[in-house]
Amino acid sequence: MHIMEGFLPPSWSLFWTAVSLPFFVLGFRSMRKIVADNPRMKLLLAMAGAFAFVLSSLKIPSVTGSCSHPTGVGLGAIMFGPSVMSVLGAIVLLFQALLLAHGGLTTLGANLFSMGIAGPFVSYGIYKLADGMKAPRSMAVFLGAALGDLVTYVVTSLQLAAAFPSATGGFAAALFKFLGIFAVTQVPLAVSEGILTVMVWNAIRSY
Amino acid sequence: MASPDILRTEALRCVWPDGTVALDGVDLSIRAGEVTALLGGNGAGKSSLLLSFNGILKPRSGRVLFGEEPLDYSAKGLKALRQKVGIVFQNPDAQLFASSVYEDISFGLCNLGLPEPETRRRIDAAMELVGVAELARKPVHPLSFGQKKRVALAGVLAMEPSVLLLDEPTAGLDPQGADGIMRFIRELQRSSGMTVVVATHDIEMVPLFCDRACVMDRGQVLFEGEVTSMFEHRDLLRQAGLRLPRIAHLLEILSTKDGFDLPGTAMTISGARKILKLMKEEQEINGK
Amino acid sequence: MASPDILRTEALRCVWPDGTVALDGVDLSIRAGEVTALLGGNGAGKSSLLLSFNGILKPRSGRVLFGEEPLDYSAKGLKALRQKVGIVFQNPDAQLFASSVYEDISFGLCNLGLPEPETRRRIDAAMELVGVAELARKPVHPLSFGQKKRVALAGVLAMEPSVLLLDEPTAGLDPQGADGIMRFIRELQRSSGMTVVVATHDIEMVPLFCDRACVMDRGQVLFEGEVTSMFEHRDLLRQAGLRLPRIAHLLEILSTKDGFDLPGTAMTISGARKILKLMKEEQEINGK
Amino acid sequence: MMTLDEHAARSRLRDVAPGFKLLYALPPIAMALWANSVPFSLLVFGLMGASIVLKGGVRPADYLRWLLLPAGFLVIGTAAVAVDMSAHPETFVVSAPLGGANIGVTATGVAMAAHLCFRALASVSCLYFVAFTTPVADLGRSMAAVGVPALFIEMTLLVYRFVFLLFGTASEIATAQRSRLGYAGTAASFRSLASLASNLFVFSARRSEELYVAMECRGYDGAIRVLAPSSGARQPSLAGIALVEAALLCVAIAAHSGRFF
Repeated sequence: MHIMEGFLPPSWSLFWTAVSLPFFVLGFRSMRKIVADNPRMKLLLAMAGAFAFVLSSLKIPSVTGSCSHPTGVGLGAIMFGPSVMSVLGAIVLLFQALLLAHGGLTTLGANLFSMGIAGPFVSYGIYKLADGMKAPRSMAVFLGAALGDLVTYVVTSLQLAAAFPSATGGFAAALFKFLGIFAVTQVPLAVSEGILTVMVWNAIRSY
Repeated sequence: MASPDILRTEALRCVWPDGTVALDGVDLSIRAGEVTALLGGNGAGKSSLLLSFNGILKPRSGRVLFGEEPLDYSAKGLKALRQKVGIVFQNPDAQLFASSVYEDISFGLCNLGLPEPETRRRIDAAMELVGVAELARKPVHPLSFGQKKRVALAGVLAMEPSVLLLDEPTAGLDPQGADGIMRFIRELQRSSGMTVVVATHDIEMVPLFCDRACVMDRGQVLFEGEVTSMFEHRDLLRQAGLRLPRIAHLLEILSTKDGFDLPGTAMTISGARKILKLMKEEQEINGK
Repeated sequence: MASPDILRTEALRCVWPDGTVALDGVDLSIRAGEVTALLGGNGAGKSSLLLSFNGILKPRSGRVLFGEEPLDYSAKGLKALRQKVGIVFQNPDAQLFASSVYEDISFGLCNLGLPEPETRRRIDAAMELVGVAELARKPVHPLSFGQKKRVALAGVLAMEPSVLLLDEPTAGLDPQGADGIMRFIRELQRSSGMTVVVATHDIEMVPLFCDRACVMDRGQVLFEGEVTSMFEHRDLLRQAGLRLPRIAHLLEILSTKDGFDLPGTAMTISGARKILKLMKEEQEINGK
Repeated sequence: MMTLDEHAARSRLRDVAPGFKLLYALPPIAMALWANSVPFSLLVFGLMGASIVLKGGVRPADYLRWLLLPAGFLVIGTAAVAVDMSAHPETFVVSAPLGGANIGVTATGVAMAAHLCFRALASVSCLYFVAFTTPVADLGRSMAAVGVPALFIEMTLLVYRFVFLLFGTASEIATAQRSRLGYAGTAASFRSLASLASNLFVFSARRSEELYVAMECRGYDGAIRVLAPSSGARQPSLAGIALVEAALLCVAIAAHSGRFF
């Protein structure tokens, strides 16, 4: 879920930009090192970014029947590593804002944190953790992708709750509210994305 | 014998999402059991017409009829339609998506929800037919271009459609490969009575393998009729970015510019032989 | 006048990373200032040969010579080579990468490190030459296939190479588009003396636009010589998955099977006209 | 519906140097966020809408259709801000009991939501001004002018080209799948989507290799050097833009300090 342009107050807009910046810088450094070692990686990474963009514009059927877009964070993080994803995520979010009117410039930092940083890092962490615990590879991919998807929505709810605390119950009540709207409805879609990611992962590995 | 029309369009107008007019008032009939060539330059609307026959491109106005019924664009109607009207696209890389040849050919059948033995029987039959049986267990992407085209064709034939739509079936193939696939299609139409529509700008193969032709330009139909009569409208061909088959062109120049007294015209090598032999015989008779 | 050889291969053998033998002992000379056709079916090794002329595909054994020098595969040597030997790929989508037409055409020149005014002059000239000047500021993706092909060509011509390698330049174009691009290339070679190598399986255009031909099959050269003499080796053409141009085929059958007494052979319409006129005149003389 | 990319390519303002367009449209976003005032938001919204339609030449119907796109988020988001829960129904202007608690809206909640809604619309209209008038390639060039690292710009512009390349291929694959009943039913849809995504991935890996080879043939050595088309760009009056911005700023300060609303 992209927070739309103008939705966050300036202080929170700056705050999330500041929080995302170090991850972006680290990711950018690692990307610079990757392309310096091998010039063809520049094209491959750009292709990966475009792939993430196109993937996130597909409509996936949910297990409950409705449709939504996958986040693609799980697949991206598992295949390219979470730190590169923060740079590719920034580019993808920029284009989503400019070409599709999803998200915005002043909310780029906040959206990058939920979709380009928190989602991929959680996905990757869970995938590695499950893999390390000798869980079947498909299970690790499923958990990584599904929870990565869910985390992006939890973080978005958190960001909105922090910016717009409830007049009656403060941050906690607001969080409860936003989680109810944006994250709980997302559970079946997260399951769908998990299943789909496992299917894609298996297909790609068979090549 | 005039075959009944199996597909028909009436004042069909289709517009792409970006506003480009793809088809601009197309009235066209496809006869059952014949091979019809859709001719035209790049961007004439040939592919759009194939897509609208298959229900993929929906009309802005006008309509498409299959048999005597207008297309039913509900999910159920489209499922029934696409089972009967199969389409093979130009680029095999975009239509082979499973990891092995066998799996790819099974794709449409699995979506039909047929029982497994029937599915397997049809897959085997289709692979046998197009000659890719020995590739069954191979992955798709290292295949040669010609093999991929055949696998794509098998995937559609396995669904046993009554109408086969082919978008530039010879594009990218070398002369022998192109000839092979067109011979195969002609054979298929003759033996199974399948209706075939071929979108192409390869004018040379039209007199060899097609019964009827439709010349398109900028979303409109310039000509529709027998292949033999099409070449009397050479101005329309040029307007559509095409040209005469070389043999027809030679015969035309011989009779109009070089003073040859040809007893007819022809588009194929065998046709030209007949005409030139006739001419020779007449000359010999006159000479004697 | 025999032109000097500008590119030569000696027992060239190249193997793809997956182990497929791409070129298997190729000895071939490309003459300066001529248009040479590399003919062969799909997978014959034409594209591999082009890539080895450009230094992309490195020989497993044997060697490639440019002028009289063996290729220098150091970074510096390749840079110098690629400035002089340009290649246009079959699929423009696999070649164009920049966000606008102008920027894409500038890429090769910027890598040469020319001063900006010279770069701009060359870009403008190349765009003018291939007729894409009005597209300069457009992004690449909405262009038509034919326009993309032209832009890809401009990007290579801007580098002012002395040798132009073209992989299937007419593939995917309709007859008028194909004719247009081949006329353009012929014109370019005539006016600037550029050496051109065209890999193709479009046999019809060879007698019209090429001086020499090389027939390849399975990584080997079956024939190398003048286009006119190539057609005496029709068995080699068939072996390579090709066929005679239709006009040549007609004349062949007329003289071998139909008892026509033809004073020569021809591959083009204009050639056939001459021969048939000659035949007619002789008959009239004999008849009188 | 025409894409924003196509709108930008056809815009009457596309020849205006991109820096000026950014200078015109970006500061008002910051002002609108800071001022947090409904009249100021309406002013910006009106100004940008007028600029897009009257100066940019976008048909009002097209612009409205694009404005509806973020409406879903806007409605749900602002409603979520306005609505609250509490055990004490007296804090609400309007409320209804729900389980043990009450759900309703407070006066502050409504005010906050209204401010938010207009602020967001104003900012979106500014973003749209940029998107409707400025091709991505031009934006890349202006990023270079403000010191964004070259690698980031290169990546951005490559992604831009590749996005359309992959979109084309994805839609070809999806069409071929649909023609073989690939989306008839949920199980089939999952299978089709998975094979679409994996094929697209394999395609993109292969295409990036082909592009690398083609670029190597033109002397690629790791740095992507290109030359932008010589700027036939119109340079509008900087003073004019400064004047508009200054006027907006004055109104924003006035609005923020409570002179309005």
